[in-house]
Amino acid sequence: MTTTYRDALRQALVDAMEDDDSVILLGEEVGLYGGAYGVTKGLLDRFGETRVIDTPISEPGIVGAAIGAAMTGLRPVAEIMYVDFAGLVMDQLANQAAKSRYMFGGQIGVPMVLRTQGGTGRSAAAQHSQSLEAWMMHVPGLRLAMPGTVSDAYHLLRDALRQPDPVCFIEHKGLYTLKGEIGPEPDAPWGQPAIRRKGTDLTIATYSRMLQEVLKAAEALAPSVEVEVIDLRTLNPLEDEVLMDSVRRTGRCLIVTEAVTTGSVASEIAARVTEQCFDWLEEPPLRLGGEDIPVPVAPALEAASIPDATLIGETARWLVTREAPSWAA
Amino acid sequence: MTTTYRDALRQALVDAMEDDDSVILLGEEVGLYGGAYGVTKGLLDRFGETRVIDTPISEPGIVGAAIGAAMTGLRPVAEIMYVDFAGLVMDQLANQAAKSRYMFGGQIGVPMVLRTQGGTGRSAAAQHSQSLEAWMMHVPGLRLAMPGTVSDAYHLLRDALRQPDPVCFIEHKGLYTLKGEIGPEPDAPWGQPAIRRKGTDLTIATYSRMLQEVLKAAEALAPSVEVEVIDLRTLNPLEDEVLMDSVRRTGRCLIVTEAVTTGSVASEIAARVTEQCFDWLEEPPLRLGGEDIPVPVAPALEAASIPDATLIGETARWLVTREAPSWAA
Amino acid sequence: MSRANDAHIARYRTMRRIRTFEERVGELFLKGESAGSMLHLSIGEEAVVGLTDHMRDGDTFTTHHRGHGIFLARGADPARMLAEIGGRGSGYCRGKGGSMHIADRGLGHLGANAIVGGGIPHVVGAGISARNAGSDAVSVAFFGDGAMSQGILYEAKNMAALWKLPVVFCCINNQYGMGTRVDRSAGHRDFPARATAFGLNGARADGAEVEEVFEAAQDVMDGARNGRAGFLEIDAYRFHGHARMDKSPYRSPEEEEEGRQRDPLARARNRIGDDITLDRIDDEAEAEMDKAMEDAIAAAPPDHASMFEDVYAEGTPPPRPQRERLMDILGESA
Amino acid sequence: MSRANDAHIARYRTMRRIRTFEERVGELFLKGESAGSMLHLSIGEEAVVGLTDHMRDGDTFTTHHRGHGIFLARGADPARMLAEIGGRGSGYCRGKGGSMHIADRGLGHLGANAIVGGGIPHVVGAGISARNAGSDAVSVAFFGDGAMSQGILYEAKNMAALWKLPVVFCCINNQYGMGTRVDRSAGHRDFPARATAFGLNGARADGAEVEEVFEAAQDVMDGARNGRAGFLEIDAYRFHGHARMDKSPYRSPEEEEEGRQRDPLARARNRIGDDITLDRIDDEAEAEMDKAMEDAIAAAPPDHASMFEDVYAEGTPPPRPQRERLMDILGESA
Ligand SMILES: Cc1ncc(C[n+]2csc(CCOP(=O)(O)OP(=O)(O)O)c2C)c(N)n1
Ligand SMILES: Cc1ncc(C[n+]2csc(CCOP(=O)(O)OP(=O)(O)O)c2C)c(N)n1
Ligand SMILES: [Mg+2]
Ligand SMILES: [Mg+2]
Repeated sequence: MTTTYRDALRQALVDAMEDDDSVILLGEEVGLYGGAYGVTKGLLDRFGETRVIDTPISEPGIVGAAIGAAMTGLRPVAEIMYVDFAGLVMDQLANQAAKSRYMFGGQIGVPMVLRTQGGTGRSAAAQHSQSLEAWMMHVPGLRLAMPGTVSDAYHLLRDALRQPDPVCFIEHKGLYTLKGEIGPEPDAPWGQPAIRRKGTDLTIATYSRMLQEVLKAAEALAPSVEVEVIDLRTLNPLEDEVLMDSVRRTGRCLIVTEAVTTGSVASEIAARVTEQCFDWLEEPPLRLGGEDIPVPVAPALEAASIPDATLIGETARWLVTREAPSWAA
Repeated sequence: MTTTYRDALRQALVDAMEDDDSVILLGEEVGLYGGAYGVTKGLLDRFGETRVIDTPISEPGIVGAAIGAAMTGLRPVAEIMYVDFAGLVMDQLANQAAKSRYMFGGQIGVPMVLRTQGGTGRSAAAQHSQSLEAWMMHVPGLRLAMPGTVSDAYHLLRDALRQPDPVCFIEHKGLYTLKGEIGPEPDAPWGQPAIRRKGTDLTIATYSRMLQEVLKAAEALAPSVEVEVIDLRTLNPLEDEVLMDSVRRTGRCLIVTEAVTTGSVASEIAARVTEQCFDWLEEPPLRLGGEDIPVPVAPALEAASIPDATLIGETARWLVTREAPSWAA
Repeated sequence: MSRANDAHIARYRTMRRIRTFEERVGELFLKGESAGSMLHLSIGEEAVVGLTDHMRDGDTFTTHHRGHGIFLARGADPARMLAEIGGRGSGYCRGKGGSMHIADRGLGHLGANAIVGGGIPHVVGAGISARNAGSDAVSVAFFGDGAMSQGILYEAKNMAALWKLPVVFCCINNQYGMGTRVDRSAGHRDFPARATAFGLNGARADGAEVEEVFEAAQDVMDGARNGRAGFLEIDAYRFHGHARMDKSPYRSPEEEEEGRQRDPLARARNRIGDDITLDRIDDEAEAEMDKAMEDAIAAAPPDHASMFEDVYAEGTPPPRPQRERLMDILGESA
Repeated sequence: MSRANDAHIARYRTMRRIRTFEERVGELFLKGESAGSMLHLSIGEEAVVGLTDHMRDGDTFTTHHRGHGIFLARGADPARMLAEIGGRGSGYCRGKGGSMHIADRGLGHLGANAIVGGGIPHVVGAGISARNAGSDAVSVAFFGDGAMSQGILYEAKNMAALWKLPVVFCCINNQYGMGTRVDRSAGHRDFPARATAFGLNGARADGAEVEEVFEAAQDVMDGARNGRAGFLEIDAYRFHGHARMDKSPYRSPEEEEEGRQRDPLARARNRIGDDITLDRIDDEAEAEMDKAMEDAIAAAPPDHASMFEDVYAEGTPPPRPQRERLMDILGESA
């Protein structure tokens, strides 16, 4: 049955909450309002005020409360409305949630999920359009999932809600209306990338909304260039053998992210691919990401500040065929 | 004249404050106490309470106040005692200080310096031993300097205090007692790496305290392996031609950082080196960094969790000669 | 006409201009000419003019995401504002900031902020600047009731009181943070007590009555100018939804109706009573804002190249566009 | 002997054990057997026992970096504590956390914290857990006067009051945050007012008198058990430097002398008056802590391999040691 990314997320929450009484939601507008992007609509009515908790606008407090709840037997899903507010909660996330198990010698786990969303596409300007997953990926102890398909919206969230350790779960504001099916099983086990398209000439690694742009580009390039598309799905854990195998087959790798390129997940993936596939590479693993600028509000500039299917396609072709796009002539 | 990293920093503050009345300091214990690591000792007496401001323990407030002061004509040096508290101030740093000029169309700059220190070496455990520069490097608009020598402690801080844009200036707790000379001129212009040692077999890129370990390793390896040591000094701006030239000469690159390896500055540098030097590379650019774990308190474990001259030397030799160290046999 | 009346009429005019301006912002959105839908109208909150009327040249301020009215009251050009809200190159921020990030250093506006509470501590720094410069400038942070739950507010209030800074914290309590009514976000509804507990001069005024706000603000602003940091809550009602897409299903029509009775503009009009003058003011406001609207809509979007400007100060190298990086890498080894 | 006296003596015993324990921690450092010098002694703050004596099995708590005494009062094993402080494998946290990150889930200790204020909001979550489980457990956050300047405290207090949670915030005001005396960090010195303004039950007690703390805490803890979140300030004095290396040059010997007159242990002893019993208690405490010290010093440092454990839960793959990664890369292409 066709559904949307938004509804798949809601379904995952509902199913988890039905299965496990200890799952609670807390965050700004998750209850009465139904979530800033409508993901939690109806859940307050269904599960009541003790399990769906509208909070004041206190991001550090929300994450801190979720940590304490997780330490004492609940399995909270804390929502931070925009990943852009990560700067308010990184202490609770990185110093508290992620490190508690370790600092306390394994005694105290923090099985919580931090749901949030990021990315561009709504002219929401520099403080509401970021992709900050690189900050989280740099924190040992913190799991990190970024679904790029409807089925993963469901399955990765279910998986996240079974983890014994804190998971940062980042949705994309541009995907909520994406249509698709929820598969009966996840497309890959938790921690493993999924091959979204087979190809022989080039491997493109990506995740979240960029997956959709990459797939568009890949379709447009075929059959002259056959791209293998790898959806990373989770950035921690990230068992990257699927990716490495692919690169060893194709000899070329492009990594596409929406985040500002410098210091991004694309840089991490490029470094790993080079380390592990050096002898197989025809070309350097190449990063295609957001420009190294804050996101401007003007719609045309916003769109131009991140990759799209056209730029991805041009770059992919260039990398494989050495035909430069017109603007590079 | 021989001095220390700590005294060089203090000298830079004194000279800047003498030259420019608008320079003020604010932070926890910067006044009466003289700084948690003694950097600001004596400055309260010298410059008075309006220019050396002891603050409550309010990190977001401190950075926020510095931003407002910078917007209105002062040139504040805000101190955050440990970079580990970055998680409390990333919103002010990344969403406010770094983005103001851009969001406001160039009208409002934020010429402030955030002084802080990081790294291991004092058994200070997981919340007081981190190296989080990768978070800052991922923020457009934010300058980032990390001195690894006594002379740079002075000159980079002076340079930072001349920048029109916010600078995150990260010292290393293990370097405060380092002895050296303050050169009459900076070893390189702001934004450019310095070649700390010439070599032909391998380029090692590093910064901050790891520079000292790398230099030790390089000396020990010579003359059988001649390492070129590049000190990156500033991570934003980072004009990396010096590094790329070096790698093109040596054909090999090792990047050494103290931070957790995944998602680190080492990953960024490795990605860039591969993109720009691919045809010259004999081996993949290799990262050597902190283990992907929180820093444990037990002294032996803490030391084992980050690279030292021995590991750097072994890895460098391995990369150049293909002689594996004993533990890899 | 008495001087008092002149002042009342002047405040009416400012409030009317705000009201009409915000109506135009709504239209800009409906015409598809705004940059996005994150537009937060300050209709119902115009009595803030009772505070801004105490501000002077040289005073500075920061606002939250619902700050159009405050900025207008401090002298903003509505055409440049609308252009910015429309993401045009001629806007206050070259089309980079939009509604939530509008500023004018010249008018003392240090920036609107899309992070709830994000701009609050900046006034502490502005207060240090004023103190160190020996000026009598005050810096005012404007924010909503939602920001009463952000920890940074308390850090800033404590610093301002501790250092006796010329700083005012102005909470425009419109009863809602998005869909959350203030009784669902505040454990206790006495906001001035949350200021006096830190040593500030804490006050509250009825936001339906601009003259009441004016009187309460007098003491708070005077105190601040003399180094006694202050706090003023303006008790108002958010007439419309949170942002342009929000129809406020979480509150009852009855409540809305009641809230809208607390209209500072209508009350000021009634109090002044001089319909001829006020009608003329209304007409002028309409004409002014229509013109601003036309100008904004006619304005061009920003140049593509401007995207890389203003990340860093002029005279320092801009960020390298990605296409140039790709050309370096892929061009070279061709 | 009266029951009241029994309780008084029991509290004396706990305070004495804390005092002696902390003295041993200082010695551990001097012997070079502690993991680092970030050791914060709670000498002078023992009257916190007046609050912990109201806690029960099932109650939970978080502490700041100066929490040894609180943990001991809640039943900690001093040998395992000293082992942890010494970075030994047999410590409470396998030698990973040390003095500032000690915890015991079994005793309800959700963790000491080296981030000022960092552990405070966790009690809100513990309060939600208790409420949802229908238990009568209370969760207590212990922190210093320095944390009164951290915004997160106000966020947590507001939530606790708003949701009527069984939560207590206990500020151990030892007059200093490092070198900053509280009058240099607080704009206004009425901390309970910063709680009542948010709707909490706010109280204050003289930390020189453990029985006074006990009485004040009764009301606060009882209230919390019935869903009225509370706040208690314990007014004490930090006898020693901030951490082991700090000689407190920023305060006068006279002030220190006066502060040390406010010794809860000495005062309790005087009040009880039964020197024979108390001497025996003192001796027992010495013997207990000497033994703990011996055990801790004899304990082995953690295994190297344990470094990679506990980053993630057992049963999930641990982080890959860097040497393995290097072997993969450099081993392969040899
Ligand atoms: C730190 C942060 N949290 C959440 C949001 C999302 N958000 C934007 S406005 C808003 C409500 C703010 O309410 P209030 O402060 O009362 O201002 P109002 O909109 O009523 O003027 C929220 C939750 C945000 N922008 N920043
Ligand atoms: C967020 C944060 N800021 C600063 C520090 C450094 N620091 C550690 S303890 C301390 C003083 C804390 O004072 P207080 O809360 O009164 O506790 P006390 O040490 O007096 O028990 C400071 C500033 C820290 N650990 N965390
Ligand atoms: Mg509001
Ligand atoms: Mg204290």
